[in-house]
Amino acid sequence: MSKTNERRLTIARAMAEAVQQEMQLDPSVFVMGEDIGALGGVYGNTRGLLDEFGPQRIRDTPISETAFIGAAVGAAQDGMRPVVELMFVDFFGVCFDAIYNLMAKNNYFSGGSFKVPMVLMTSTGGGYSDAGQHSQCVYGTFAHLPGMKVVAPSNAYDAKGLMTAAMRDDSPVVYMYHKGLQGMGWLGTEAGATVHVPEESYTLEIGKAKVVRPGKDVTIVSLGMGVHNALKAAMRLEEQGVSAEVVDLVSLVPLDRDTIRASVAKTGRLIVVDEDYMSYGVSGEIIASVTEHDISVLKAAPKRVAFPDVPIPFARVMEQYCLPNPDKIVEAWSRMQAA
Amino acid sequence: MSKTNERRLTIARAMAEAVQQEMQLDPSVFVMGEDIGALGGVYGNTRGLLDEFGPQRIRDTPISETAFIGAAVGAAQDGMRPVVELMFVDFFGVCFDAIYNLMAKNNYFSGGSFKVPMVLMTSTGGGYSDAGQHSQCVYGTFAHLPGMKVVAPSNAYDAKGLMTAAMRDDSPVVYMYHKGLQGMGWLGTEAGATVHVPEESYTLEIGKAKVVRPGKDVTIVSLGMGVHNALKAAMRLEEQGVSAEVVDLVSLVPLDRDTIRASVAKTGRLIVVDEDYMSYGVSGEIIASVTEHDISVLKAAPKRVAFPDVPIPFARVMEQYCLPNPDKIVEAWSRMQAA
Amino acid sequence: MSPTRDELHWMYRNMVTSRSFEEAIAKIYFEGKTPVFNMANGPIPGEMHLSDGQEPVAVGVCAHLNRTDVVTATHRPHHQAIAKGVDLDRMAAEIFGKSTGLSGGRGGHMHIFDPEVNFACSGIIGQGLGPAVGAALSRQMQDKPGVAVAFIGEGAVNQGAFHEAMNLAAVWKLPFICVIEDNSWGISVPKQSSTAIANNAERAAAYGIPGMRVEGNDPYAIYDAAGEAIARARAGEGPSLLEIETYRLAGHFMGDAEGYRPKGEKDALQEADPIPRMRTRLLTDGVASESELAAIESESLARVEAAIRFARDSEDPAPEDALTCVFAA
Amino acid sequence: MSPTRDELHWMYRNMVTSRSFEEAIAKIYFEGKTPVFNMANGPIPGEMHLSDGQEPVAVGVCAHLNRTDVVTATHRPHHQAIAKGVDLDRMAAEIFGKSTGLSGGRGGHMHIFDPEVNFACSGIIGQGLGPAVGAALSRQMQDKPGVAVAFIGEGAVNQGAFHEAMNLAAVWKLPFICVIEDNSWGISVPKQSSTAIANNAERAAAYGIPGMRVEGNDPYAIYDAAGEAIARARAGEGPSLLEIETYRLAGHFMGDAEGYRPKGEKDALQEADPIPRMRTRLLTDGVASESELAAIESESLARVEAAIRFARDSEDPAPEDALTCVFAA
Ligand SMILES: Cc1ncc(C[n+]2csc(CCOP(=O)(O)OP(=O)(O)O)c2C)c(N)n1
Ligand SMILES: Cc1ncc(C[n+]2csc(CCOP(=O)(O)OP(=O)(O)O)c2C)c(N)n1
Ligand SMILES: [Mg+2]
Ligand SMILES: [Mg+2]
Repeated sequence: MSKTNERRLTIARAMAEAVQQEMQLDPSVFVMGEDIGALGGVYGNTRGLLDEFGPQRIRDTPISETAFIGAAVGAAQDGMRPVVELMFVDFFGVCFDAIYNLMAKNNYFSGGSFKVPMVLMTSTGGGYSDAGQHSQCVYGTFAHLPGMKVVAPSNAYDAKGLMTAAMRDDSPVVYMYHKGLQGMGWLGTEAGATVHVPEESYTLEIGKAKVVRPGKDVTIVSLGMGVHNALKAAMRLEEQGVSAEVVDLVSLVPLDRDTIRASVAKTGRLIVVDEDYMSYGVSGEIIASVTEHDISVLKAAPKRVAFPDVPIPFARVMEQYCLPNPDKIVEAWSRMQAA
Repeated sequence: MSKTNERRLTIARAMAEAVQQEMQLDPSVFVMGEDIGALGGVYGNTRGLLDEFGPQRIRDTPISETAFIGAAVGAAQDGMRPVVELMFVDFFGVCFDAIYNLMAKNNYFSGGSFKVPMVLMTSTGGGYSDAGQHSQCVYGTFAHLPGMKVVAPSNAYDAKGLMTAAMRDDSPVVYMYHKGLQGMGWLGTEAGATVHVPEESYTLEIGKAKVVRPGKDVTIVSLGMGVHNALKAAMRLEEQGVSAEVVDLVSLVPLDRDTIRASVAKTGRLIVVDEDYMSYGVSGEIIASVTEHDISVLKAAPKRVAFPDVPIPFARVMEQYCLPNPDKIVEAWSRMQAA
Repeated sequence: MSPTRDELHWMYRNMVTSRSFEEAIAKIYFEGKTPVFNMANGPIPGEMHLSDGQEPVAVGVCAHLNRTDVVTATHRPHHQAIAKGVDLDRMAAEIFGKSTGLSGGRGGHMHIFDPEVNFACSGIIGQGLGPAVGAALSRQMQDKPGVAVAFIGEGAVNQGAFHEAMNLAAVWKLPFICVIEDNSWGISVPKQSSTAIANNAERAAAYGIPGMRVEGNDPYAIYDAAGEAIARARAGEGPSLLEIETYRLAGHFMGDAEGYRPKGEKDALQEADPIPRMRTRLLTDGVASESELAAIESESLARVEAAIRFARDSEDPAPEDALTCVFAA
Repeated sequence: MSPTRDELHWMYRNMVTSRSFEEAIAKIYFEGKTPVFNMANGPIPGEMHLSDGQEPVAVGVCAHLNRTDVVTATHRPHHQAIAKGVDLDRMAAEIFGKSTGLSGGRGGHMHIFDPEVNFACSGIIGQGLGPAVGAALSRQMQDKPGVAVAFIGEGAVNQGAFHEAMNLAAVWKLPFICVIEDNSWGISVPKQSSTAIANNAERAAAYGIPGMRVEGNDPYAIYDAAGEAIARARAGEGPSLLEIETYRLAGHFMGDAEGYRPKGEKDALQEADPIPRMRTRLLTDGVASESELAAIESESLARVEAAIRFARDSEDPAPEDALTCVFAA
């Protein structure tokens, strides 16, 4: 299936390439985090950068997230453009003040006189039995608190464009990459995430959702790994003669409500797929965004396929039972028909 | 208006009384936090306890939230029943790992063999110009993450019953009290929060919402301070001949979806009032909980009156512009009619 | 290193300006809050943390700083802001929540941000440390001049951020100084019941850096100690830790009944007020004449009055401007 | 304080059991993960952090503990769990994610919880400290016997939680011991580039408590130092800090290519393997005979094999049981 001139990269490589190209262009960009130097990032997204840029600009840190994320805020306010890594998003609790009370708010607190141009990149997601402190998405947690842009790529093309856009953005951007899409040797990777990536630098507009599959009977909205589940479900639904449109949110903040609403206005039905916990998160927000706008377009009650409100269990059978998957999406469609 | 035999207490006093009575009964209950001893709590909810129980059981802590909330987890696992205070909920970022990765999850991680019977009490809310790091609610943040019960009283009667229930619960409970309802001398207090409180100990069931005003044309769902705004709006709507039912959630986790759905099934219309940030929070969840269940009952698109997605500004005119209030609720009703 | 005559005049001037400013704020703070005190009312609503008595720390340290140096401050930032040269008019306006305020009224008194003099705050205990370390890193990486100073209270030293920031600054040998204002209270909790050792300067050894404690709330001694630490940082020799004994003459915040204070403490503190003490010493040492001091005092007062007038006369922000400045323009 | 003959046998037995257990786990871990290594596959999916080489710390410390004492461990907990007496069958079953596991498969290898011996874990760096301090507080308040030990890595010392927990334990004089396993690596980051001082035991002075560093990964020396610290805690004299030099013979987690290690380090470490070293010394000192040691070794192996068999033979949990145990029953 691969075409000539195709340059298929994993998300990990696409991220590293974006950072590499931006660091070549802009001396104020640098990277900080745990194991991002010699190791190249646990999830491979800084591989090769230490060799090219050296330990001044590719800085391994102590296990001191409060200090080094706080330091990124201070450096960003002083003219630098730090890219800082929180190894697993699950660790946000040890350093969240630096994130949501400083990084997110200093632009506002200063009336815009201090800018905080930094990227916080962090890995999300489970599916490989890493249990309840290493498998979460907590998309909703980050998207709920104002002042941070929040993006989550589903494939390498978007990953590169979003990373470049994030580094060039004068506002803080949280960049959430899903481990199961990353293309690490030691972790299975969803094949659909590894796609053609142009060599030259480019940006993707932050705040725009993408219709990644057109359809007319139901809109399936998701992000990150969920997009691939949605696409697989859409193929299965197609076999049943159902035409599903799939919307990849790409960005949670700003949230592209127009694209979602336009899609549901067309299809009349909505399923939201989210690997984050179900309640008080992304799935609720998407449904509310549609229904508060116009309920007349809906032909059926919207449905959600999300992680139940339980910590993420270790045992594979339990974790897989909880995770969204194409079956559950198809089943949500069936429940919709039954209602 | 006050009747004989009425015992009107502020929420602060009701909370302190609940703790006092439980401490008399149960030697494993103790209180830890900043300024909860000699000062009696910045928000008055431990006033008088130091005198009665002494500094062993009423412990002022260093400004080390990670350590002392983590310590509460360890003490709870070792047979104690700590009540621990996070002075302002806005400070959760310095200690959230102890909260959502330990307190919330150790019951699960241990398959139930370790119980974590503790109460985390914390003040929420703004309206008095304390700016963006001292005025937040972040209800959605706490309610989103599994493993914690989350309650928020709107009046002193509920405050006492919820506190006693929380201390007796074998699961961790987050108890979020709103500063504007607290009845502190130096902060204005919503009059409706100060109500009759029986002297004897009693519990309120955690996980039950209350219909605090019956109506038939629209359901207004809220919690904490928002309930009073909703009640005021309901009176105004009544003048317009509109009968509004007001649901006080009381508990965010577990969320009493049945009561909400039953009310909306009756009224056909839903307005959610929330002082927390609008997106990815409580307001979205309530709307989704209703609409995913059954959209046929809805006569109009649901509406929300919530804090916009901006940090909380200091200047009074700006903060008041952002806060929910009865006018905005009445206006939401009007928009509903216009649609 | 001893302060020059000009420096001493500058220090005294800034102490007096800070005190006058806070006296003015304190008076206005109660406007509209009587007969029933309610923090939400009046021209200056919300919490108000005054620094009366702590001025020596600010001037002793900032005497060695220039505009390009970075300071991060706390919930109690006025004295530091004034000593760092934050625009007084716009700071006053910010405290009043006016459109002409440093942040257009979005921040208020716990969020004083002035990019002209590289001054920022956080109202969360210990959370100014990370940004100060980051600014120091930025200077080191860019080989740009400037040091970064984080002011914190002695209560903040027990916050994890302190430890992480000190270690990071030491490992990377950054031009960073942590200045602890030890007023012996964290709200109502005394230092001895919250801190395992009496002298936080000893904690410097945990990071292999110099630590020094300065007793007596004495601007001269503070000037000396800070001068050494800042010179070290400027010379690329890395961070230092200073703990400075000081006094909080007022309550933790306005409205604080201070019932937790031992009897007599307040009176003793008033006696030890560092401003009259410095005044006396300036005269005794022949460094300033009575008329010079009187001039400094009246100029400072005039400066404060002008700032307050500017704030009072400024417009409220447009309410809907609350929705702007969430992201960079 | 020197270990008795019985204690030495117990220590050796637990070191061997731990090593045998992890060797078994390591082998099984690769089942189903070939030809293409994918962490998600096989009978033991997910991350796996082995403690090979670090056994002396666990046995040297736990030799002084009994069931009622509290231990909190980390992402690398097996050796400590074994030395603390955690049920080996149910721990193995937990690591396999079986219904008979300590937590019915909900926790996995980073979340070993056994209430019978007061053993708990957190996979978040430094976050076992707070709960251990809290358990110590609970014992002090209830006047119940028992001390609490938190094991952490040297990398964790730079986490804010360390500082807060040490200060709190010291201020309240709790029966608490922090044991640092200094294997000189935090994943790929060496101690000297993350920690401002060479010897973390010196950080004890920041809390006014005793600190001691033990070199050489030597179970005898560890036994001595831990004995002193734990006796102090039992006597109500407050907390201590121990830093123990140890070695991580394997990668940070299974699958780690260890490209960050300096050339030759791995070989040198294998030479310094503490188990054969202790074996030799036991023989040389005449504390155990060859046949006694052989018996300990075969019994340990048998014990491990039985545990692995128990785990293998156990049932998977019911998938829908994932939804239970969120709240207390
Ligand atoms: C993380 C955090 N915890 C608690 C508070 C509430 N608080 C505000 S000021 C203060 C006391 C601070 O004491 P110290 O650091 O000594 O400064 P001081 O007020 O004495 O200047 C506390 C506990 C806070 N703002 N942030
Ligand atoms: C707060 C936090 N940050 C980062 C991690 C990721 N992480 C897991 S183990 C580890 C290294 C820990 O080093 P050390 O404390 O020395 O323990 P060791 O692995 O050497 O036993 C890191 C960074 C984590 N689990 N928690
Ligand atoms: Mg203080
Ligand atoms: Mg280590």
